[in-house]
Amino acid sequence: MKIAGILQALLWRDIKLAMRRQSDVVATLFFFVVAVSLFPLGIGSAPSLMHAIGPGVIWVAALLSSMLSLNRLFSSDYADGTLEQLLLVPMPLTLILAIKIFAHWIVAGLPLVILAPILGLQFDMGAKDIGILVLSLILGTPLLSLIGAIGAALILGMRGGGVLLAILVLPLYIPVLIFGAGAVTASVNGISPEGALSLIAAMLTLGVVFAPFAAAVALRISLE
Amino acid sequence: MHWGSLDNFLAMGGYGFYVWISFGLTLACLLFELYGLQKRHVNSQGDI
Amino acid sequence: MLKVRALECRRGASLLMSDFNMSLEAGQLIHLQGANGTGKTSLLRIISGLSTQETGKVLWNDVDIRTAREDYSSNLIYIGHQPAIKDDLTVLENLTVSLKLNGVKVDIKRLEEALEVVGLARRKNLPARVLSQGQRRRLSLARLWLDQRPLWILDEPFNALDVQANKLLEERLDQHLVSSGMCILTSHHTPNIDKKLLTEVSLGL
Amino acid sequence: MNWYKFSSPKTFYPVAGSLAPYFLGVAGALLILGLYIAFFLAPTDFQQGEAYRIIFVHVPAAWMSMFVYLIMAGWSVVGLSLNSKLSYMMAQALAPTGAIFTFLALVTGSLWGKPMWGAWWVWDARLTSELILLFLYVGYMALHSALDDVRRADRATAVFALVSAVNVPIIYFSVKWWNTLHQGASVSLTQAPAMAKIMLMGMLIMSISFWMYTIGVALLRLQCIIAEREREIIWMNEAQRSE
Repeated sequence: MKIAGILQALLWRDIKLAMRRQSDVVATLFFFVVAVSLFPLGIGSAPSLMHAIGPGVIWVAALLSSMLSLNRLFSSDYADGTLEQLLLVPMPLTLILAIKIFAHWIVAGLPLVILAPILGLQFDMGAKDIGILVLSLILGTPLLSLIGAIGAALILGMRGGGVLLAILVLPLYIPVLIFGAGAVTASVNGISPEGALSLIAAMLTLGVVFAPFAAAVALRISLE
Repeated sequence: MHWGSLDNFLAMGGYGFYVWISFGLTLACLLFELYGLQKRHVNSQGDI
Repeated sequence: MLKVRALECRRGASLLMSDFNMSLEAGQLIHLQGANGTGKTSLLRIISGLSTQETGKVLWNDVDIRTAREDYSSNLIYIGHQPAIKDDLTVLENLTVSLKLNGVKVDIKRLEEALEVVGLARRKNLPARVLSQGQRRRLSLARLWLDQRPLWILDEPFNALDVQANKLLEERLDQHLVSSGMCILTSHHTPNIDKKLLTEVSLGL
Repeated sequence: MNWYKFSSPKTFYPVAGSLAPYFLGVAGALLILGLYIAFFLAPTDFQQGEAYRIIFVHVPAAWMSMFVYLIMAGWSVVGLSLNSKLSYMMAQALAPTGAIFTFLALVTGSLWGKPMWGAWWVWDARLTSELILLFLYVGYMALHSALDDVRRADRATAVFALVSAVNVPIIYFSVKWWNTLHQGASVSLTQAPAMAKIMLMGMLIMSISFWMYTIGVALLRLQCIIAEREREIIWMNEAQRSE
């Protein structure tokens, strides 16, 4: 199958490139841990407080670290001309970007999900709540990569694009944050997190269908 | 006309400060936008 | 056959060309000439489908390339200013990936032969970041020996190449044209190939 | 009559100029009428006293802020699908006015909140959504001004307007959900007064006035944008000729 071969080659390439630049991945993870650890230092560490802020803090930090890694999604391919070549691959750009976004999630989103339980322990979460935290991140972080890809495509090649990217993308992240952190908060307070989780799942479905297409449109505009 | 006097009208039942700032700011913003556009208009016409 | 009809192209507010016409037939090479800023690269990008023109059409076998993008892309090799090489991959990996992404079956023996031709065989397992400018250019051109496609669009392919590599590329161009391929390229010097196959086109208003 | 002709910026320029004063005139007249209703015909609210009169600017401004964003998205769709420059310019011309209305909705909301809630800012669902909407407006305008190439700026902001407009209802819904989860402010500006007919009337008239104002101002700004872009082209051509 020709299409599958092309997509597989792209996925392999992006993951391999990330593995050869492990420092980037590690730095993002470290930022995640540091950012989360700052909150108790700034607010105080009474157990009731930890329960109240834990889900929100972990989610906000996940959101920010996922955003920090967005710049890598297209900018290095843009700088060395490989992005042009990707546009000329005989295949819909939407599909190509879907793979690139998936690869980005594997190297930038998945590590956050894996690390989250340890941070959950810091905030004195129970096993069930940590489970919900991981589940909400599994559903939510791909959405962050999907929405972020549109922003990253829009600001491609721009001087000082990083700040602009934050302004564009963070407001669009808000529903993900609300339902993601909301699910965990509900679980911590003994309410069923099912509603919030299914809403994130619904948004994720929408995102998977539409975001790669929007990113492809944006990318073509930016590369003219 | 239930205000009776100008003082009563301005006082707005004790909420004068909030009410008048709301309306005043709204008008000021709209007029300022018009003024700014007028200036931009003159600039965009000049020195071609 | 490639046709460009009544093309108008702008960069920002400035007009680069208007009512530009051109056609390219099998076995023909077009050498685009023009001073800096006359829109050579812009034209190549439009022809390859990377940019959109203001008005006018680019036709491949009488079909607008916008409506048959994928079919057109699979007939085309575009090599731009930047060599499209990932510093963190090895020479061999770079070549493999670029072929696989274009749906070409990778035969490792042929790959090594091509690297031999462009003089990179001994460096095949080195990361691309250690290559010089000229070697990078050779690596990106290596695709021309491995991927059979009728239309080549090359932006300054001779840049950074030494005399020997220059000759090598000219020979490859000759072969390509003789086997009824097409090519459009920009270059500071006129490529030294059979004059019957070569057409000069000058840009600039 | 050939309407298609008006989709070219050059021919639309004089049309915009001659229409704008009428819209602004109607806006002014309706504003006076609306203010008269707001201050002299509408009765005092027994619960909130006179402070509720802020509603007559707050609610129309909040409505406008949302409408204008949707209309910007609409023009963006037209622009992207027909590739018409005028549509992009229209979206660009609306953005600052929409942002001003969002800002006004926020400020008047918090001016109402201070005496009612005892705090300048409460994380009420409506105010929070307006705040996020303001971020979106700022993002839209920042993106346009950061891109030097007008063509790219037009089309990139159109994509952003579209993507974010799809998000606006989701944001609004999520903020409402969040508000109930965290037991936010119980009194909200709009639900408090038992809506008398005359109040609705006043709000409606103020809204129409804001609408007319928005159209008039957008037309004027459109003229500025057309003239500025035209001038840049003339400059470029002169520079090319003198080379």
